[in-house]
Amino acid sequence: MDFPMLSVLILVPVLAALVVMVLPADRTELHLPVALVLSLLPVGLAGILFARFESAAGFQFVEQAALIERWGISWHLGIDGIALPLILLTTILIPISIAASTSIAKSPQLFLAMVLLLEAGLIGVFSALDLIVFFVFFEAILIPMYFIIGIWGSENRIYAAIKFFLYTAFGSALMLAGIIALSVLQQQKTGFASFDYSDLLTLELTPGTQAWLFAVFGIAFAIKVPMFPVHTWLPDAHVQAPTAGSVLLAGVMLKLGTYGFLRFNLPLFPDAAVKYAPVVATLAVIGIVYGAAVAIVQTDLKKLVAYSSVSHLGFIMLGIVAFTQSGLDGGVIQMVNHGITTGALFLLVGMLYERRHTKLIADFGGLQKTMPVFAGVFLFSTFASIGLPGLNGFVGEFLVLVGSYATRPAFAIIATAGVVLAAIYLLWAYERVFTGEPDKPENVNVADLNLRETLIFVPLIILILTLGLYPKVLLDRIEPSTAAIIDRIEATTDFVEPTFVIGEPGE
Amino acid sequence: MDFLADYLWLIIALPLAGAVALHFGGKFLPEPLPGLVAVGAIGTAFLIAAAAFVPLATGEAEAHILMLWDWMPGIGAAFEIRWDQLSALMTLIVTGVGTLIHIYSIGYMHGDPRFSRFFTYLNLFAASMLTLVLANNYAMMFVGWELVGLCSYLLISFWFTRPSAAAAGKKAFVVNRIGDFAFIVGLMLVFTQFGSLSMSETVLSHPGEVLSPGTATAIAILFLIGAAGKSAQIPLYVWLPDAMEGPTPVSALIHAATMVTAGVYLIARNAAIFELSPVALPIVATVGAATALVAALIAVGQNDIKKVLAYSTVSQLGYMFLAVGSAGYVAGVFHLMTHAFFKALLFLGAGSVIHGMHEEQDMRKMGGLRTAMPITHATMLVATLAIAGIFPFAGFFSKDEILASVFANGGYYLVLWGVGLFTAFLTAYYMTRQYIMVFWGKPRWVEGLKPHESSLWMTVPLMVLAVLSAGAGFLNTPQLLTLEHYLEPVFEALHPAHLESELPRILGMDGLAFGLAIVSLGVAVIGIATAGFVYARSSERFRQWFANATRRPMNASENAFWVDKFYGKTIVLPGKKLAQGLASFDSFFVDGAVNGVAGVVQRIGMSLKPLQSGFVRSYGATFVAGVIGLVIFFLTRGGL
Amino acid sequence: MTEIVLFGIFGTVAIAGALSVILARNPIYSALGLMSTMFSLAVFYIMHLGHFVAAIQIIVYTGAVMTLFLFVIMLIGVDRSEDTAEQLPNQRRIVVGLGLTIAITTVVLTVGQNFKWVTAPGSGPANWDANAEATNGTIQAIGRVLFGADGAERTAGWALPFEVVSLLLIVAAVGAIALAFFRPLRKVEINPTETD
Amino acid sequence: MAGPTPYMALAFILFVIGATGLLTRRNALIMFMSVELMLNSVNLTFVAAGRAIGNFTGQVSVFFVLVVAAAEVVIGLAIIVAVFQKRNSASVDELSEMKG
Repeated sequence: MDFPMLSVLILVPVLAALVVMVLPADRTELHLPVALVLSLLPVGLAGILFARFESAAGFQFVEQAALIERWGISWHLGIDGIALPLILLTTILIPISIAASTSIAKSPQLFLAMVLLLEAGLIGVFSALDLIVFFVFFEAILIPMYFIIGIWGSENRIYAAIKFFLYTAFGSALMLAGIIALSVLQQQKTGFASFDYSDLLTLELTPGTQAWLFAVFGIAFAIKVPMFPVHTWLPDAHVQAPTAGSVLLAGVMLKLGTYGFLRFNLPLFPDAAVKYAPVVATLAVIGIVYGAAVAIVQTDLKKLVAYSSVSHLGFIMLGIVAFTQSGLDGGVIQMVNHGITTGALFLLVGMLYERRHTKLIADFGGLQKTMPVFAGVFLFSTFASIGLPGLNGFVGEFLVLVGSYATRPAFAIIATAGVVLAAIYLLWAYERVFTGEPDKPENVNVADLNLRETLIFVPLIILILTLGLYPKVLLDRIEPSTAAIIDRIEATTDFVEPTFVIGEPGE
Repeated sequence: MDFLADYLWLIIALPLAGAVALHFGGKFLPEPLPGLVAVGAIGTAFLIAAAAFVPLATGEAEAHILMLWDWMPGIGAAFEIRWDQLSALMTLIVTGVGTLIHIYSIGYMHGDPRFSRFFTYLNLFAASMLTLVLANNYAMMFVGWELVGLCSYLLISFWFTRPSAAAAGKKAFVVNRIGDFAFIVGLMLVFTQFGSLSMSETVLSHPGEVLSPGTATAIAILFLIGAAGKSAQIPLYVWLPDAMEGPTPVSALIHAATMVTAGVYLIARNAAIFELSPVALPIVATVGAATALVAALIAVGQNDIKKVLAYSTVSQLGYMFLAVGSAGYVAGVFHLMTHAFFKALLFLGAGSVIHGMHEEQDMRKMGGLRTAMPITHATMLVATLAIAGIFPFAGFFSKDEILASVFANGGYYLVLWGVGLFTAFLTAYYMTRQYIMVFWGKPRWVEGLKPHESSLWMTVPLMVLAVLSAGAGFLNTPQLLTLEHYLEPVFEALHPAHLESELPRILGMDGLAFGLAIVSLGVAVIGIATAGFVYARSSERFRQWFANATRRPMNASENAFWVDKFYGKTIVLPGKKLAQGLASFDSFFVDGAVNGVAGVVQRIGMSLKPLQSGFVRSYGATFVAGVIGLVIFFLTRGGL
Repeated sequence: MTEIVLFGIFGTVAIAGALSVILARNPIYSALGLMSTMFSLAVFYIMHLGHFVAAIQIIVYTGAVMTLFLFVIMLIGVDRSEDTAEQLPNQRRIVVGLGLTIAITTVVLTVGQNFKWVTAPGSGPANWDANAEATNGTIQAIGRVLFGADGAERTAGWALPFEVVSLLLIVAAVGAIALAFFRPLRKVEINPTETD
Repeated sequence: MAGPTPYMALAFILFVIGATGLLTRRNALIMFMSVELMLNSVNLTFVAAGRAIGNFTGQVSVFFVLVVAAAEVVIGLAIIVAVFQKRNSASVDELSEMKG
């Protein structure tokens, strides 16, 4: 691949942000449409990536250029079947969240530029194959997100923004230490320093080293995911963030953690991964049940969706540490699914907030009568989130459950309880918000979805159905890469993936 | 008719297309066009199914599988249709009864502002139920399984402005989810054992070579819990009575004829696995018998016309469980079919009554309706006799066959047989009670009410169903055994070793079978007679005495033995408390720990604050001190 | 012998000047004390054959810099003598403590530890007089070292640092002008609540 | 009198005197003078050491110190004047807004 697709994909949003910034400040009617149109360019580019992507293991669209040769840092980009879906998800969610940001009153130019910069950072993270480049993007993302929450958030935004920033910065500081340690080990072994992912894969680390490196990387990513018990920044950040912020935070940024686990923790430290997988799985399962249980009693819709994220992300983590084909596949596809469905839910809550200026469940009631289309879309997203088969949420959850049952039956069974709880908290919330008679006067005249808002949901609904009924479009591309990870674990440890031959007794 | 084999997907696709079309275009159509569209969709599906059924029934065609598309190849999940005798029969029931109920709904939902939306949901439900029935893959079956739950949710809370309807819909879905939880775990177990989720590679291809009795028991129990959720068995039956909040056609279609029988279908489909386990079938039978008895006892005390039918449905479903639990699969499926006819008829009749009584559901405010609503009365009478098990109506044959299958197993099953027999008595009793309370006696209507017979949209389906309820029993008379032979390819391989009975499995018209039939008929007659005496023929004084004597049990029955309250106190409330506790744990401890760390850091910072006095000279002094310290340190370390 | 006498005289003057810098109440006396110290140092530079450096010391330090100081003293007011009472608690005690530490350390290091210069070949106290012959503090010699011309002892050259430092001077000049000419555009409000 | 030791000792004494002045006086001008004194003492060590080593590097260093000192004085005095115009005082103790 001669044309540097990925670099261009990173650059386009940055240029778009610049274009948006140089627009005349008083022509406010221009800002959003321009940003929206420009944000569609990456969608097209990602579409080309998707079309040209070959279902095979290994990295594609690779480009490499030395940055600091002495330290072995290079601009090394490339994607595999794990990164591709996430890049697609990012590029799709950005225009959607831009289109949903019409109510931003405070310097909308800056806001849009921040969103576009965030996109560049996210694509960079998912395509970086050099650990320093990865780290730089990983950190760079915090800045636009910090401002998005801190400037355009609601009342308690500063607290939330700082909490968000400190939490993640704490994790990434640990990770930086780990990255440097890896490079030092690399230098000790081969004589030349390198931060290159493919070089570091060849390191044969001792179990002890693996253990603590796994821990520092793991903590950084666990905070990002967020896993129990380091999840408390998430509800605050979500409640305070503006709609676009919540969508991107839940939709893509949380996936940095799970992606990091898949990309680094499993292949780089297979030994420790196998050894500490039960710990991770335990936390994941606690997260599933705990997040769901706490979500039940939330009084704030956004907080409810935020805790549901904790629960759903638990599924992803459980799938990842199952070390089975379907577990990993399910984890990856669940990342995409969660991004779409939770994104949709946050969009809906945001639109509700724009209309009523409250997110408290108790303030609503009977909205299905006044806004039937809205209620329909909400119910649809709710069921996608609950994991109704035929919609996308189920595919990921089911793959994860089946995959993790093979290696960790008890965990899988407990996790299945999350499926029941999800129905309780989401349907209960739906019941309280939408059903009954609209008895509060302010709920009687709430406008239904307008054309713009309806159009926002069209792509999401199409994706939910497509991924629910024909997930093969993604699964085919994901599988070789996840298989490679399992092969690597099997090759370096004594872990053996259970295989199921039809007609033979399992286990 | 072989060309139809490749077009079986139309059976699912047509109602689905109807649902999609009505969803987007329905609001532009005037009444009753959306209803007609929906009827057309499901009616055509029925015709296709019937056409494809004929070669199967005549033996010209074999069961076959139609692969649609791969879903999750990694775990063997795919969309594939299985067209065999069992699924074909189920398809016919679903589309046939479904079509009738669709037609009925055009009349029943007349004037509702969300008329087209109702048919959208009905069509969607039909598509989902057919997905469930036709699936040759557990994953696809689960799609249908959940989608019918979704439709049930949507239709129960169709009148969402009523808080009770919305709550009932949610309750139904959540309770079902508890069953699904077990079902999913069962699927995981199936996959890890077989390496596939396709039925033709798992349950239908010598599962005995793969499964140990222990695993088979585990899978069977998990499936049983799943089935208990969907088919409203103990302990998960509580959602079904509440589900009566939905429009009556919904109760007829979903909560009587089709969806709730999915559990029976599931067990019949997976009979091969159940038989591998030494205990699974007896457990199924026990659950069924217990449910049948308890629900029948509750039905006796109900005063809401639909609630009686709801508990009666639960009871009859228990009967079906009892049947499949006794390895009487054909009897179970047979009863499933006849029940679909007469219970749908009962519900539709009840709907007609409610309609005629202007949304009155309390039987205590009815009475004497037989003249005002002659067609409804006649058809309801047929259905009542059918469910009570009076010869020659359909219920007699199917119920008799169930009791015979149970009896045939001997041993412990004899107890269950007794329970079944007693339940038959109760069924006859409470159905007669209902019939009398609604149609006979003096009118107890609210002032000014003028009951009227329903429109043809509603009465025609009633009459069709009445014919079916009356005659369907002859499909499987003990002598001809048409259904038995038809279903033979599905169940022939099954012969549970541990249910060795001294009696022949299929009872011919020998003396014993005849005797059993007489006994069950007699019990039904006694039940009818008792109810007739108590509610119609007895003197006022006797009725007073009877009411006093049975006040306490009737009160318990009317309140459904306070099971809902019990669940509320033992499960829902503690669950909510636990969630509340976890939420405060989250904000006080987990988040508190984080904020605590931040607080400690802040306090350290505050305590160091005086150092930052703002006086340059203090800083200078500190700086010099630092330099001196460092110099001394390096000098001493350097060992000058 | 001459060196000892000169050292005695000008060393005393230098210390006396230094003490008057920090002890005088009137800044004018401080400035004069500093000037005398600088002058004494210039004498030492000449003794060490740093003629050019000595000249610069007189011209730049004693001349320009100290004139600047005097200007400012006049600008601010000569008669404004500061209150010598110490306001910072413990500041004097700390300074005395630090001084004692330095003194003790020095004594310990020099006397107690048998102090000796670390010397490179061809340098050090032993070659003190020989080096006096070798070095020649002319402008030419310094220029050779500074700019790395041929024939100098070291060809490394300090040209680039020299230019960089000249840049520093320009910046300083610009900064001084900026500070002197531009009034702050708006008064910076200091919010007392934010300092807690 | 051979060797740089006496000069070093003198420079040391001057340095300590300068440091003491810096830490004890509140008048910004005096503090600046103290800094100049310290810089001068360092210059003396450079020159003396340069002679002991036998090259001009020490003297060259003096140049750089001198230039930096000059720059510092220019800016510092400008600041003092600016502050004085605002506060009518040259005491550094009054400039304690950066207090924590």
